Amino acid sequence: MADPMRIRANAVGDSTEVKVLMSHEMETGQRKDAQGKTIPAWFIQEVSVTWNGKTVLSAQWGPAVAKNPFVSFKFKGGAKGDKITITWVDNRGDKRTDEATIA
Amino acid sequence: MNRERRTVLRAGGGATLLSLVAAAGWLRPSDALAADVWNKAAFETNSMDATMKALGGGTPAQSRDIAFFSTPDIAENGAVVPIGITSAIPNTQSIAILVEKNPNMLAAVFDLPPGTEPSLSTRIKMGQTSNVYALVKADGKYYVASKEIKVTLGGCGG
Amino acid sequence: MIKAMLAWALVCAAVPALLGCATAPSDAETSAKAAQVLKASFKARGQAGLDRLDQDETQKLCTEYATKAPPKEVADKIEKANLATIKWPADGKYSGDWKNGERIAQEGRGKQFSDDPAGPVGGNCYACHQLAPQEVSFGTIGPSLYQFGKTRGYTEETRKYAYGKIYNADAYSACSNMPRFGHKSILTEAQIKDVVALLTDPDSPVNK
Amino acid sequence: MSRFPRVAARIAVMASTALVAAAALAQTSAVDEIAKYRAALQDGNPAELWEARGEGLWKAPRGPAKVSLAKCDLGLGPGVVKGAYAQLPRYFPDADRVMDLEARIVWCMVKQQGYSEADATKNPFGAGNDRKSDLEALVAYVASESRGVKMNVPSSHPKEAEAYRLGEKMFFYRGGTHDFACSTCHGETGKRIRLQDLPNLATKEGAQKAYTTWPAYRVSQGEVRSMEWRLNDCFRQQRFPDLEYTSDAAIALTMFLAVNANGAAFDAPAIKR
Repeated sequence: MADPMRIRANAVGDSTEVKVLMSHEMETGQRKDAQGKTIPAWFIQEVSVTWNGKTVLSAQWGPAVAKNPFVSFKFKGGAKGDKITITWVDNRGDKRTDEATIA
Repeated sequence: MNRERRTVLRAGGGATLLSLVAAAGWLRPSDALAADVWNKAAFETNSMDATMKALGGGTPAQSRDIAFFSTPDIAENGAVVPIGITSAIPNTQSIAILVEKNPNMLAAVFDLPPGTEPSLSTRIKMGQTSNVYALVKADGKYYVASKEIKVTLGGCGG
Repeated sequence: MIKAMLAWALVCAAVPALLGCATAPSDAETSAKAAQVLKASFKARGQAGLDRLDQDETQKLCTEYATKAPPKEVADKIEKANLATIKWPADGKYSGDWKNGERIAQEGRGKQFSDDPAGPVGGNCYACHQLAPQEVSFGTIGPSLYQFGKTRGYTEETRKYAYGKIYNADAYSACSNMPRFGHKSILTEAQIKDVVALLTDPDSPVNK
Repeated sequence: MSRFPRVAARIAVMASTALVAAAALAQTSAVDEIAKYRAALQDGNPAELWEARGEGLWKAPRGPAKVSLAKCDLGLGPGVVKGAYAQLPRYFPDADRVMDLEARIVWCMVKQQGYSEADATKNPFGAGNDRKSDLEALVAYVASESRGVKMNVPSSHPKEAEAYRLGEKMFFYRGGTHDFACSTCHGETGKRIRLQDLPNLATKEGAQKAYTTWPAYRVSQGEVRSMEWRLNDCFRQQRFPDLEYTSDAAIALTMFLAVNANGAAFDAPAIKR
């Protein structure tokens, strides 16, 4: 199973800044292993960020997003103690959801 | 529900992965939800025209209201290239990143619901020196800005 | 570990007791032990055998004088010995194809334990030198070689010097940082000629 | 014409307009842009993922003895992780040996968790998802607990002093097919390989800058790399054979660098090319 995400959510004025790191290979499907066999593509396809159940960001990714992906963005609202929930799903159907509290 | 799911990108947000998972609480990851929503066609193109077609838009207009930030002119390693994009276009609904010379142009699409700032940063891979496009959808129309990023060799080279 | 400690004991036993091995070891003793510990700390892998840790005379002297310039007589000795190793091209031609030379100058692989022994071997010149001005990613351990031929003249003498220098840099400058590409069989004669062309051909981007 | 290399073709086209001044200008801006690239990476360091996993591994009961590393003494007392990395390598009387962090973790895994030496060291350097290295994660965690702490590596014990002296000698040892020593690249100030700045590790300033930023997440590899890896890979590029994990030479060289770095605030795991 994939390692947990590292999520930082900080209240800045009337907004919340979210920074997330995800543990994922993001394999392109274009590389070959030592034996010359193509390493199959394996990458996160969808990401969703919610704040108190409301979606604040959703994304679709291809394999050109860098390994161990990083995203930083801001949304209006959010108070210290509110919950941020982030979910990703990859092309194998593996999924991971993690939560953080706005600081 | 199904129709809404498939048009998530074209609609520029609205239905989302998590709300769908929540609505259909019985769904499990093995149900391959992602494959159903993910815009496969858009991620398999290798020209701007084809990508725009797959995204459901026309030729984007060049815009000076889209800016790159924290994005270097030269990347020391193509495996990780930081990209920051800000849109000053009113009602920005989504921001996409495209790399002209990657095997497939589209790297990522971010849908921004109202209330989310039209500004974000992430990291992409680049196979070689190339133009990178920031494609913005606002009020249903597409706009674009581009920047060349050189990919160099650092270190001992072996 | 055990091997290293044994070596230490031998080194100590070999010097007079009044020098006091029990207290501070001499510089030479420390050097000898460092070499022993080093050899006990590696394992052979791929094409890199443990013999790569065995120093030849030049490596030994240049290690000894690593932090201070070697005295003139030592430097002369090193240069003379290395000059004698240079095998000049039998056909008398020092220069080849600059385009191929550019590829060799860019190629960083070769001779590492991770490299395919049948794979490409390069000179990796750009790691340390500026050459063609179009390549902005170049190192500065060695001097800039931009306009090498243009400033030195497109003469036979310039080409011969470049060939010899690439073949065995220690023949011209004792304890140079530059590998002895010919002497150590890193590059072939043909490859060295191609790099000479990159430096000395009037058509090479290095001389534009 | 069919053999005309691509690189050469590109250069031939571009060559006509090149001038010395233009080349110099391009170089300055390239260096500035690389600095921008590095700065942009600082914002989110995936090493955090390793630190978190390492903390979990440190605290979890593991090995045949099913105990955690909570009693592992890294030099500041059993279980003290905070600040420990800033005082390593050091002499450990129980092992009668100077140890770096990796050697000490392995020692604890063997003596306390009951692993065999071979099991404890079988995967020192990770390679992707299928071969994650527990040791690199543990190192990332322990090192992160010294962030901001001043480097204060001891050299008062005779074996510590000896390790430093041997490490210094090894630093200047020339060998291999290319006559390289560590000092070939890291013995002069202000030099570069390609666009990569080379710290002069024989000086206090250079050693401080370099040592306090390892371990690091290497974007070229997508992995967190430890000082043991750094040394192993330097020797690979020196065309030497394979430096053995936690060997006496690895520890002596680490001692040389760490003591030279004393006085600087530790700031790793970092993120690097």
